[in-house]
Amino acid sequence: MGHETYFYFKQTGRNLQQSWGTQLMTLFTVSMSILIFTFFFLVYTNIIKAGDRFGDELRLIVYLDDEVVPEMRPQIKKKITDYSPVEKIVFVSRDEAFHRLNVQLGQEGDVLNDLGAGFLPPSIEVFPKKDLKNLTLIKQFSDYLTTLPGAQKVQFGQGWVERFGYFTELLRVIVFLSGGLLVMATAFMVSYSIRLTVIEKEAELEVLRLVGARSSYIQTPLLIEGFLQGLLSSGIGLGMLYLIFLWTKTHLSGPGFLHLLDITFFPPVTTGIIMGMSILLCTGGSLVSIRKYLRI
Amino acid sequence: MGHETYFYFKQTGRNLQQSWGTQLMTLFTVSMSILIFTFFFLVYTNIIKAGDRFGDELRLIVYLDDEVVPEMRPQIKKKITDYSPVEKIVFVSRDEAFHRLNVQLGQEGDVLNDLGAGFLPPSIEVFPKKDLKNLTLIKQFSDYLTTLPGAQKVQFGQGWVERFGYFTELLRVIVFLSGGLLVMATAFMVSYSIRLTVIEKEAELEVLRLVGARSSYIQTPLLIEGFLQGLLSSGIGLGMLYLIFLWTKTHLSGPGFLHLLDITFFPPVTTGIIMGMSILLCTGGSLVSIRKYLRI
Amino acid sequence: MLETYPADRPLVEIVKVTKVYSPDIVALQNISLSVAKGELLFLTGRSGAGKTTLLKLICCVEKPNKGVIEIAGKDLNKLSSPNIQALRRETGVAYQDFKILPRQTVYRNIAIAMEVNYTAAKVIKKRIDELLDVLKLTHKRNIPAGKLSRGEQQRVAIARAAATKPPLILADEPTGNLDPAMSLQVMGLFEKLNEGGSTIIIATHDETLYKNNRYRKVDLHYGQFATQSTLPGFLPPANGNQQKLI
Amino acid sequence: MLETYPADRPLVEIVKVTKVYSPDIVALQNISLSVAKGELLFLTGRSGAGKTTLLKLICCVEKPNKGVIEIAGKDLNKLSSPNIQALRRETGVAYQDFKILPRQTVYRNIAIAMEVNYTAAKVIKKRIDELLDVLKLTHKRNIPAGKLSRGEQQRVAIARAAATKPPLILADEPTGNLDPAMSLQVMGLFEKLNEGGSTIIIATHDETLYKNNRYRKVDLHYGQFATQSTLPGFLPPANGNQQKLI
Ligand SMILES: Nc1ncnc2c1ncn2[C@@H]1O[C@H](COP(=O)(O)OP(=O)(O)OP(=O)(O)O)[C@@H](O)[C@H]1O
Ligand SMILES: Nc1ncnc2c1ncn2[C@@H]1O[C@H](COP(=O)(O)OP(=O)(O)OP(=O)(O)O)[C@@H](O)[C@H]1O
Ligand SMILES: [Mg+2]
Ligand SMILES: [Mg+2]
Repeated sequence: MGHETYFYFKQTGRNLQQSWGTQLMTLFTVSMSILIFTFFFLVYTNIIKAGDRFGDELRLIVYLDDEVVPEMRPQIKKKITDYSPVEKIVFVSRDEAFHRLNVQLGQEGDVLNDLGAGFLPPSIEVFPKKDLKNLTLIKQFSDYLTTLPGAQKVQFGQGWVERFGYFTELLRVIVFLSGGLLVMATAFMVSYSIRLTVIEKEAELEVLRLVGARSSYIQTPLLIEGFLQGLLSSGIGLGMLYLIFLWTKTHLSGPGFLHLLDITFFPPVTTGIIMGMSILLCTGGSLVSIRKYLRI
Repeated sequence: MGHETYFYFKQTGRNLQQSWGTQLMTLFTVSMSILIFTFFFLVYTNIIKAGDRFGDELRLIVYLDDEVVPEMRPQIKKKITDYSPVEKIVFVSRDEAFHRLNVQLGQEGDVLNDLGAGFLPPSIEVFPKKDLKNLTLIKQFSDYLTTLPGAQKVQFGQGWVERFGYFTELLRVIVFLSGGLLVMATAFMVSYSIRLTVIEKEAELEVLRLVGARSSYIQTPLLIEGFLQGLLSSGIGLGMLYLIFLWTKTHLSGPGFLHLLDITFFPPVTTGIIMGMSILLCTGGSLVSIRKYLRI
Repeated sequence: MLETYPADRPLVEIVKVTKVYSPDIVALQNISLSVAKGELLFLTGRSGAGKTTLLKLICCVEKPNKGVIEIAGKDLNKLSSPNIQALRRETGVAYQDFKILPRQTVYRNIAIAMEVNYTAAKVIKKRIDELLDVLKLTHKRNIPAGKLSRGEQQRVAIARAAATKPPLILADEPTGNLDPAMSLQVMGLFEKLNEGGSTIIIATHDETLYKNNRYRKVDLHYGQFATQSTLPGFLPPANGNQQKLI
Repeated sequence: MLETYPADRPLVEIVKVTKVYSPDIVALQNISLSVAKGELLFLTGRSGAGKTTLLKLICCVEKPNKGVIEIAGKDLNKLSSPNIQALRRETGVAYQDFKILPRQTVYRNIAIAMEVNYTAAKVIKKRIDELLDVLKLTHKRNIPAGKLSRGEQQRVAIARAAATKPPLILADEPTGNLDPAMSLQVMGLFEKLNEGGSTIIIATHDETLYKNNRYRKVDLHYGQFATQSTLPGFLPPANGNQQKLI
């Protein structure tokens, strides 16, 4: 069968040589599609991750009449975890509270300097488990916490939770809409370029059919071609995405806002899956499009 | 010439009827391209506008030793505007300052209630002109304001300015990158679909050339076709964009964050320009692609 | 412009024409030929001799590398695009590879040659029905030309060339796929058109077409004339004036 | 499977075949014909009689609506795809519309018929050079087939059909674009292949091909046989065994 293999590779080489214009075009199209697709996938996963991180910062603050003496702490902890398991419980003294307000106000916090610590109440900060995201559940938990001994008032950054929710919602809508449009656009692009390639090959496939070429004789070179195309174009697409990723990271990793997002690239497994999918796409696409020449 | 007009429209009708599959495909492609393009344009203009609005909130706060008596105000105003023309100057008393901090702290502001007004200093708020966006210019202005009589300290929300800058920068990068990718994708899509249409028409154009059809006989039906296609597809694309816009607006116009963005649609002029451009694109594209059949 | 050209001057004048296809295929070499108005001329020669090339030069589909071709006194090299298009509208060409539209009906394939003249639909219909009758294609009138047999397609190509009764007709191997009886029929059509004033050049291998008749025959041999312009006993038809469709 | 089929049985057996093209074009009506192994048969008939349709049925490009076609004793209706492909590799067909690849060289157009058998490059080269010599195309060997004259293209189509010296050859109007001398050359090629054992069916209008020789001729007339199977003085060639290329 070495003989046949020789013919398959000869035919593949001939195809690549004859229609290198179309081949290059298809290569470019598919790699761009993959770039576009993975770009949005990357943006989306990073937004989700950023959402999780913001979620981490959800906490309920129980303002107290007086500082909790260290001996009481285990008892209070138990009372809280009896209702719902939590991530973490932090006891905040008056001094710490003042310090924090100062930081929160930023530069404008200077105005507090005259006042001195001690005017803010002590508090317990409760960080709920991740699954406690629903607003009504949080409210119920908050109501429970009011029943703690010495509790004056319970607060959670309701405004911020909502604000962040809206913000991610908006981003999600933008990413989804543009992602959806792009998936359609790339699907069109790829199917157009496959159609153009098939139109170019049509005459040859017809002749091969008429001179009685075996199905494998027709398919194998196309499979090899599709494999190469999928491999190359996903490589190029992902490579370009990585360059864009690096550029974005270096240009936006200044101080301030960006440590919140801390964007990351796909793990190797995802990269592998993407490459595999595009190889499947290329080989499958070309096979499906020529199936009518394999009939009879 | 009524006779010729009859032939042109007959030919156009025949084209539409014969190749309605391809026509529909091209229509869909072009309207999707226009949808994609205008979608990003809309997102971009709204981000720019949101940026402007945030920019509006830039102000320099001059903290004073004592309240400014009303008689002094014109003199201070003059001193400020001598250096740089400003948008607005607001004098803030101790009471107002306390009230504002309370609002700024939100629910957590409860803790201030025990303190009572009067511990915050009075201030003058200076809203600079829009063109004063550069950080160093703002700093120079701030230094100048320190020299005002009774000025204790000048502040501007430096942290927030930076934070917002980074945020819009990130969004801008995302929008630009995806916009760029999309423009490429749509350009490919449109050129592919025009190529497919021309391949379908090739034989007929060749025969028309051989039987000596006048250039106008070949071009006019294509121009009419292109005009209809451009008109329809931009109409459909913009229509779909408007539906998405309405959906986004109603689904995200809850309380909280979104009033900051307050998204708006294109003004009628822009809509007109977009339609004109796509008509030009469709007619121009098909004429360019068949120019070789008009030679000799 | 062709039909008003005086009948006593050559309609097609080819002077020392050479045609070389890139890179170095000499299809015609220093050819000269003149065809009188109203003449019917046979062009013969072995396969690859250059018959098709010569016809393509006459209808401006190819350009000569050297030499001059004049149609009705006009140098083709110097004609503007609109004039070339006008010339083509007055020249009916039946191509050797037919150049028909496989997806379009037989009717539309023939009509296209008349529509470019903005001919009225009624006139088109009358003429096409006439031609379909002569060429025995009436039952194929509304069938896509791609679904015809090769011989039927060839007749469609001939019908398109003859549709406008043009002053100049070029037929390239018009009977290659036709049986002898149908070939006679086609030859009869050409003779009738010739009597109506059309100048006709037929490139053919079919001896039965050119044997035993009074028409001139020129023989191409590897891009040159084997029998160089032996002026024949050519008689222009009695009514030397042309008929044009519109 | 064709070359091992016994020489004393009909290689092609057509029994009461009807072919109707949609919607209602009856191309063949209740046709029966048997072609002996090693025979050379002429198929004639007017344009549109159904010659091409019959050949297409034999090489499985079209399916009959009614009736049975057996090649080497195998019913075509019951063959699997791989078997049809195998049958086509043993059948050389010169199509009336050539079916050549215009962008590919003459060499590659002919080679394609042998490459599908995984024939070694050296063998391919030797055979092609032989055929190009016989068909006077040696100087066109590396030129894209689309740049040839129609007659040269027709010879390429014939060369491809003959390339593998297949046991069954179908030639559809093989000399329609060839001059008489070249037609004789082509006919000589077919006769040589026939002597080598190939069964050959030639559909043609060209009287010079079938006049004055010993081969059987069947005449199609509107989808039916005009001269129904008048069994001829057919002699199978002396050496009845087939030669296959590989
Ligand atoms: N694909 C098709 N669809 C519909 N009708 C067809 C098709 N192919 C052939 N026909 C019709 O079937 C009849 C027989 O056609 P066929 O091609 O077999 O004739 P033929 O004998 O080869 O003629 P020719 O000598 O002109 O090649 C004709 O009337 C033709 O129009
Ligand atoms: N487009 C082309 N490019 C290169 N060579 C060409 C082209 N067209 C024709 N030739 C060559 O020019 C020569 C003359 O071709 P032409 O088609 O004029 O021959 P012909 O007399 O019409 O032959 P036939 O009887 O086979 O149709 C041939 O050798 C042919 O191969
Ligand atoms: Mg020719
Ligand atoms: Mg036929």
